[in-house]
Amino acid sequence: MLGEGIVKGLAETARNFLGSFVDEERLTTVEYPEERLPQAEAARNFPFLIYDGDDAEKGLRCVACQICEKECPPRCIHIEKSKDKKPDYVGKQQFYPAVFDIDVSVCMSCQICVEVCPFEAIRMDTQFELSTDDRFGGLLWTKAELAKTNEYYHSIHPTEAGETDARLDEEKAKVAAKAKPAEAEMQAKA
Amino acid sequence: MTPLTGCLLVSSLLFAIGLGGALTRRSAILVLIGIELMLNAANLNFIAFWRYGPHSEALTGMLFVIFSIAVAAAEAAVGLALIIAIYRHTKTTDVQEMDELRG
Amino acid sequence: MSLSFLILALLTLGGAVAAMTLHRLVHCVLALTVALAGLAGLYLNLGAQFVGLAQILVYVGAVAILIVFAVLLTRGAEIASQMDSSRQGRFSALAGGVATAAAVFAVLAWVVLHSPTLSAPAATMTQVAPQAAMQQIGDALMRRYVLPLEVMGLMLTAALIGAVILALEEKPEAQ
Amino acid sequence: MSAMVTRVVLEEEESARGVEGELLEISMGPHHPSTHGVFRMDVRLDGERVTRLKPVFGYLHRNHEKIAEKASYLAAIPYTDRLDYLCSMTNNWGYALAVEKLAGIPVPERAEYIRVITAELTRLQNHASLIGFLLQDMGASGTPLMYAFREREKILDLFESLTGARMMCNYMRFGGVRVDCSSEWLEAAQNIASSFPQFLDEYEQLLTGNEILMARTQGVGALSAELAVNAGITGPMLRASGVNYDLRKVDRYGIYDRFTFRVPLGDHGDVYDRYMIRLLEMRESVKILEQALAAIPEGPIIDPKTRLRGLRPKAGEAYGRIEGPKGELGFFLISDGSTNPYRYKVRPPSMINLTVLEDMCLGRNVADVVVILGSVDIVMGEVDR
Amino acid sequence: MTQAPVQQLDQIFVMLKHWLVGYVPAAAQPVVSSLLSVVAILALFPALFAFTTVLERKGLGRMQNRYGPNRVGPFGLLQPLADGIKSLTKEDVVPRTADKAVHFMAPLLLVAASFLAYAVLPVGRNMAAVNLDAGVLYFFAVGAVAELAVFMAGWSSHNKYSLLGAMRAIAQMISYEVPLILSSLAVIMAAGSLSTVEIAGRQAGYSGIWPHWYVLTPWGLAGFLLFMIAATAETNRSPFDLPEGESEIIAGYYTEYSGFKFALFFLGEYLGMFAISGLGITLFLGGWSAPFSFLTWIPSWIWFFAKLLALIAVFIWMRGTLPRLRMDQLMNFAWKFMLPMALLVMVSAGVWRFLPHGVLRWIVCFVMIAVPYVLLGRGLLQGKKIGKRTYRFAE
Amino acid sequence: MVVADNPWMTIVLLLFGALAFGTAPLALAWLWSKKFSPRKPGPDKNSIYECGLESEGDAWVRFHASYYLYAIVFLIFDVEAVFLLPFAVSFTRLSAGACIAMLVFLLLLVEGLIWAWQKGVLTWA
Amino acid sequence: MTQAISVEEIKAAMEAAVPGCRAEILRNESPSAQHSLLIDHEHAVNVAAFLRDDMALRLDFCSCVSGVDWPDREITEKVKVKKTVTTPEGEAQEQDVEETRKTMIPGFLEAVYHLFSIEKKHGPVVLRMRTVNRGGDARLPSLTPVWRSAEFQEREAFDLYGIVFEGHPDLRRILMWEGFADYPMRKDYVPPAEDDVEAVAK
Amino acid sequence: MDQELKIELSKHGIFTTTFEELYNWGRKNSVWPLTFGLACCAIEMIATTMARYDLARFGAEVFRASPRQADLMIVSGTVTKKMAPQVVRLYNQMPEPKYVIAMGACAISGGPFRDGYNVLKGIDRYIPVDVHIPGCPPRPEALMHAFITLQKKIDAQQLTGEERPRHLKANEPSEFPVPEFGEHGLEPAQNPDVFHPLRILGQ
Repeated sequence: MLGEGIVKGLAETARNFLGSFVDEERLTTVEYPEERLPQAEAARNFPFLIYDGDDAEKGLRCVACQICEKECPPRCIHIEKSKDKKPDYVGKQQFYPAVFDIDVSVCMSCQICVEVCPFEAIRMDTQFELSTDDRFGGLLWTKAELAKTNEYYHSIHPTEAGETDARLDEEKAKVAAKAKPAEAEMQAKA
Repeated sequence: MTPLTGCLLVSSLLFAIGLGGALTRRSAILVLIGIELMLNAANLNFIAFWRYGPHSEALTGMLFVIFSIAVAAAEAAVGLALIIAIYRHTKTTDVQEMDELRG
Repeated sequence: MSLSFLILALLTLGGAVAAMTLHRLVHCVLALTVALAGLAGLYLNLGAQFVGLAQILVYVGAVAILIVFAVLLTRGAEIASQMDSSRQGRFSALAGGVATAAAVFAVLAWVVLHSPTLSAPAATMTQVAPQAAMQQIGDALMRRYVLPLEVMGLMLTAALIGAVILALEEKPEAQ
Repeated sequence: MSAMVTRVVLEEEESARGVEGELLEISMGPHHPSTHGVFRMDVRLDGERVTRLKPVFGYLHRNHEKIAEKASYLAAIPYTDRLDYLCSMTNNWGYALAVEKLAGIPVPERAEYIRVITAELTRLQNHASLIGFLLQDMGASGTPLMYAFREREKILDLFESLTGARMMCNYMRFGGVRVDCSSEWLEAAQNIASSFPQFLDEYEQLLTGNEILMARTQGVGALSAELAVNAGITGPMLRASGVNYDLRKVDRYGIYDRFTFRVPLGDHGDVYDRYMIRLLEMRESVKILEQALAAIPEGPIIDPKTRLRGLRPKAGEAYGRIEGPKGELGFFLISDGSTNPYRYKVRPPSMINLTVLEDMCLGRNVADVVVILGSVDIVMGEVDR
Repeated sequence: MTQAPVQQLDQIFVMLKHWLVGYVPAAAQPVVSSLLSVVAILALFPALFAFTTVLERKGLGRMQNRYGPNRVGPFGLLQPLADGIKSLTKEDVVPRTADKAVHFMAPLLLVAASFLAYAVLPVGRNMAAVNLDAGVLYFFAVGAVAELAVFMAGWSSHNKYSLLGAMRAIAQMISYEVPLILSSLAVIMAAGSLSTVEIAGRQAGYSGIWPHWYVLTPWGLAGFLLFMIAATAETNRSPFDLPEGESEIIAGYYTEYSGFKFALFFLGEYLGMFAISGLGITLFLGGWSAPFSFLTWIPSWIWFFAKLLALIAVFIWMRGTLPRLRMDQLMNFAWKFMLPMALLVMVSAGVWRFLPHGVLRWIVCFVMIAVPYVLLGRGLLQGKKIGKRTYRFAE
Repeated sequence: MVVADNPWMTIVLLLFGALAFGTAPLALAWLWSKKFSPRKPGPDKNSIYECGLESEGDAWVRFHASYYLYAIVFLIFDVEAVFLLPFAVSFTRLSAGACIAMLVFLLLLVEGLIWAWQKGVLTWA
Repeated sequence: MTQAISVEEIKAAMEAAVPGCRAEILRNESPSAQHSLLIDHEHAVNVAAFLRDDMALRLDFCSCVSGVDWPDREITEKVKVKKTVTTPEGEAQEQDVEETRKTMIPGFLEAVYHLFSIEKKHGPVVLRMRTVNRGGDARLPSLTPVWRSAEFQEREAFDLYGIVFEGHPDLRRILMWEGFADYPMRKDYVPPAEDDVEAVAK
Repeated sequence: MDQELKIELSKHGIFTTTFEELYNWGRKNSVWPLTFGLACCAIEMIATTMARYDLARFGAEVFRASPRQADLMIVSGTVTKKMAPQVVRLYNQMPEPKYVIAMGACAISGGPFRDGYNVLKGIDRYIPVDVHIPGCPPRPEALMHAFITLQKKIDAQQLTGEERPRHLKANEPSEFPVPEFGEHGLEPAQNPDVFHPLRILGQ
């Protein structure tokens, strides 16, 4: 019969129209600036650097090994190694990045830098409200802009951060265990 | 000048314009437009005479115009179809060229 | 002779002149519709409501569209339609046409202005607008003019068939 | 071969035409509301009838292959996301499969299950949105597309909670997948699998019986099985022409031989069949999803012996292919023993499916062209790479 | 007299006008009276247009599980104002190769033609700007001018999409004008008048609680449906929006229009839609009369606008649901379905008069319409073997 | 009665009002562009839009004859409607004979329609 | 994806069916073991048609056509050669001398066709064709007349590698614009140096 | 108008508005984007207009296919060299005032594909961009954020004075040179009127 399918379709849209007043499923809009959906814990947008403690300069985990710079598919990371060294979280003397820039206007949010980083120093941020009219100033992030605290990391990816911390603690413990006999030896020598 | 005379003068001027166009323009479509104008000039006369004539209640003039409109419309349809048909052969709507290309 | 009559007459004549003199065919058609609409206004002004509206419906709504289609179907004609006055023969033809038209108008105007029946201020001239309600027209059409109506139906059908045959392509496409 | 013959005949017809009306040359695209991105068709029209149609593309040629040849095997994965940007999961899989073939990498069972689940979810959202886009091209003012995206968002939420990104998942790795899924995630996936048929019913209620849709699509853009095979058409488009060829059945890659599902086949090969085949395929995908979700084992998610960084496969080559939502997605890799592929070639189903676009459109209406193009299901990222 | 305040409310605008006219000298009274009607039309319907655009966007939104515009002003009601200001201050681009005069006149002509149609619409009891003896004919005649405006817009732009859109639009409008006129003929035959005021007046009576609307007869219902379908096509609304079929020919005949000229096209199109819906209401839905005898206390003009809004809602509903037809299907539908049906509706309206009152004439008229409907509908679909299909599966 | 005014005056006023309604904003927009936002025509901006490409070939091409065929059929039916309207108005007072006469008239045209249908005129090419 | 028929069998069948055709088997040492057949230009179309139409093979589906660039390669090998060397004493003496010998392997362009059978559901069979050189003689016969699916992919190989497919119905640039002069997928392509001022560091 | 006075007046129920405010209010609330999708970001752009995010709430769902009726060009995705002339031409064909949002990494800088031989390293080489959104692709919310940023930017624009935006100045161009296809790339490679990049440190 001519018109039957059209009537069915009309009934369907009418159902959705009326449903939009009563059923949440039929009115799925989240009114963005005021309302937000909770972000998934795994969500990622751009990388940031983690530092422990309060001093971004001192506590930065990054040792400027430049693996991420090499592995970054779009090559948006620019690192310059420091001339001097400073102790890392286990106390070992390490280089640190004199310059660590990420051009977020190039970054493809692939998180390969995170995957390849052996020092748990770089992680993905969830911040996405970054639109700016400043092409060069606003989108080239320097070390100072990239460095964020471990607490911040915990606040955005609690599970992952917990795992990371556990791993780091384990390592620290290992180093400490290794250091103890060494110390004892030293003492013995003395 | 009475209204009737005015109407008739307008009508004859319209007729003359149509005639002049039909005679001078080379595009067959424009010739047809000229003819339409002449027909309409005649229609104006019918209406004017119906309006100011003695037996207006008979509606003769009016109905005549209605028939005339129908005839003119039919004429336009056939005329234009003719032009298109000729155009298909000669690739022109220029009456003179049509004439030259005849045969 | 009212002001409205004058304005409408000017509109009609202006449109007609434009239709006959403009260069682009589409402009001519548009001018023609102005002329025909003006004419429809004249009919309305004269109290012939039905005819005036029918004029707009048929001419502006249908005939103008028909002509426009015809123009678009024969596009090559657009350039050729210009009045090419450089050629001598062409110019004389033009002058001849205009002269003929002027002569016709002169004769007609003379007749109109000198016709005794028209110039006499007869009683009929001042009468109020005659009644032409739709019902009367309908009654007249269906009673006194039934035969012409049927003939008209026949003619319209014939025109339809004729025009279609003419406009249809000779070789129907192999679909 | 009949395939070539068709074209010659149509060209002859074109030259014989032009009796009536001039031919109007119109280019549809690259900026055109219906061309699914920056696709362009140079169309020659006789009235509204198409007498010639030349697809022009390359407006999104992003040198994917060149970039991948310069990058490491791992770094190519996020680029595959951006091939067919509606279906990053299947793209990942296709590439991972090719690398696994090239380097002989085994995949743990749990990873295979997760791959199937994500791939089928991808298929669901791709087909649903494709139908939405198709209807959009047909002039429905967005409603089917909106409903499709309503469901798509649910699937994207799922992807985001698993991989961290909505569209560019960068999820699969040679030898497995990147992160494991939680039991809550599997539950959420189960919810989608069980609620999706309802959505499909609703969708069909809205569309399938609609007389206008039927009139617009039935008999339009018909493609014969013979031509389809010869022109290398794959995916739902091939099956709509009645050819039973689904790589999930033929190659049985991954673990597809463990699931029971059917392959819907059309008889006319027209737009309506392509539409219906996709709808029916979605129902089958839901079945696969249900089975996979019920049977997913515990275990590792990635082959522990595989080096992701600095993978150097032995010199040689491999061609791996999977049944993407749009058709056969193949990756051809040549290794010269270094860390980056010597030759990296994508076999894009979208592009090859366009081969027959002109054949399907000739003699049809402009409006049909748009609908036929919509039914081919192209994504320019994949066509141009 | 409890009726008095009701009647006063019903005639409030008429009285207001009389009161206002009473203040001017007698010589100017006709002019002022006309002017008041004109101003009312010019103020009311564009306001309705503005309101409808929001309504449409919000209504479509609701059908699509979203809100639609809701931030500009309360409930997004100021959205059209913002759009208007934007359009007004937008640069006006006229293509170099365009025929500038015609390009300029086309939107004006369209708007003017759309406005003119309102002159004969009775929006309430005693509330028509003019009562023409040939009102319906006037309406169609004015409507015919719109076709020309569309052609002018498309042709003058010198753009391929525009011209294609204009040709489509004209072909569509002329094709659906025939069924439109023919389907309204049935009502004219029954009412015996071409005057819209009189036609609306004829339907104001009641049998029991049921009104004497023409839509409540078999031929009236069929005529109404045909009329509304043709009206949808005449106003280029979905599913007949081919002339501006965005996915095919960009924006159709107004592709090259920007700024307020584009807004005028929009306005013209919506005004056309209101006008033709208004005519449909007048012809078939009893004009300003209440649907039940016990509801007559509600002012007539409220009824008219309620019906108008209801029809607009149906237009929006269709737009939210249906895909677009194709050109050949559109034309086939007009000539091979609508036209024969409209002729049959006319004949059946004639038969209705000659048959005695009773069930018989209902049955006869119903059959006269239903049988050809099925046959023609089948012809339309099965001629091309269109229908549901079954699919096979490979294991 | 309000409707007792001269109808044509109202219509003419409405016509002028409608034209003014259209022109006034255009004039305002023009004024705005004079005062604040200058118009900046340019070779690219004022060229024809064609999907972002430069427009090639003429848009004013010859069109297909099918448009004309429809126009013919439409014209004939439009004229027919002009005859049908007065008939419809006086229909209630007409005899069966007159109605049959009209039916004959209709049938003549329907015959033309059927002929055109059969001839394929009503099939869009 | 098992190869129902081995490459050797295909080669034999091919040589039997198309007299005069020369085919060479190229072994693939990677785990995929997809060996390929290198066929000659003159008989390529016939061979392809045979592969497509042969009832046992029925390779009706040409899935993937890839262009590959193999630039000129220099192979350096150390060879021990006996040579007469004049000693400082002025004696001619035969001596084993280690010499580095450089052999130039001339570059060529290659088109690789991956064939499958939809009817028999087997594959892939890999066909290869090689051009004489990378310069003016980069020609190959087009297999588009046999498989329409090669149409766009061969055009792409022409566009990006500069392989001229003879017999292709419509060989134009497909991804780059007309008038583009280079073949960007070749290994030695250098993109134009744009005045590329990127914001890399502040 | 003095801001304090205005607040004072509005307390008394008197709302005042200036031409400038009305102009900006109208423009910012009626931004019609051009139907213009290039690549991956286009899908997120479409998602933004869909039910979940519903850009229509801001009155911006009227996607116009014709540049003549559009106000905003969302460059959503990679601009290739082959496409760049078309993009610039479309921009040129839009009437003033017109805005450009560069959505995603590719549109800003070529993004992950900037090493490609056919990829334009940022659309701002040819046309002025109002708002940049980083991300690959940016989430729909990010696009809405950019939209709100654009609205704020419009709101802050002045109607008169030297600070008034580009489109109100008669001598500033409204269209920019369309690059041509060269043998090896686009010519010119950039438009110095629009593109003022930073210098690399130490150069």
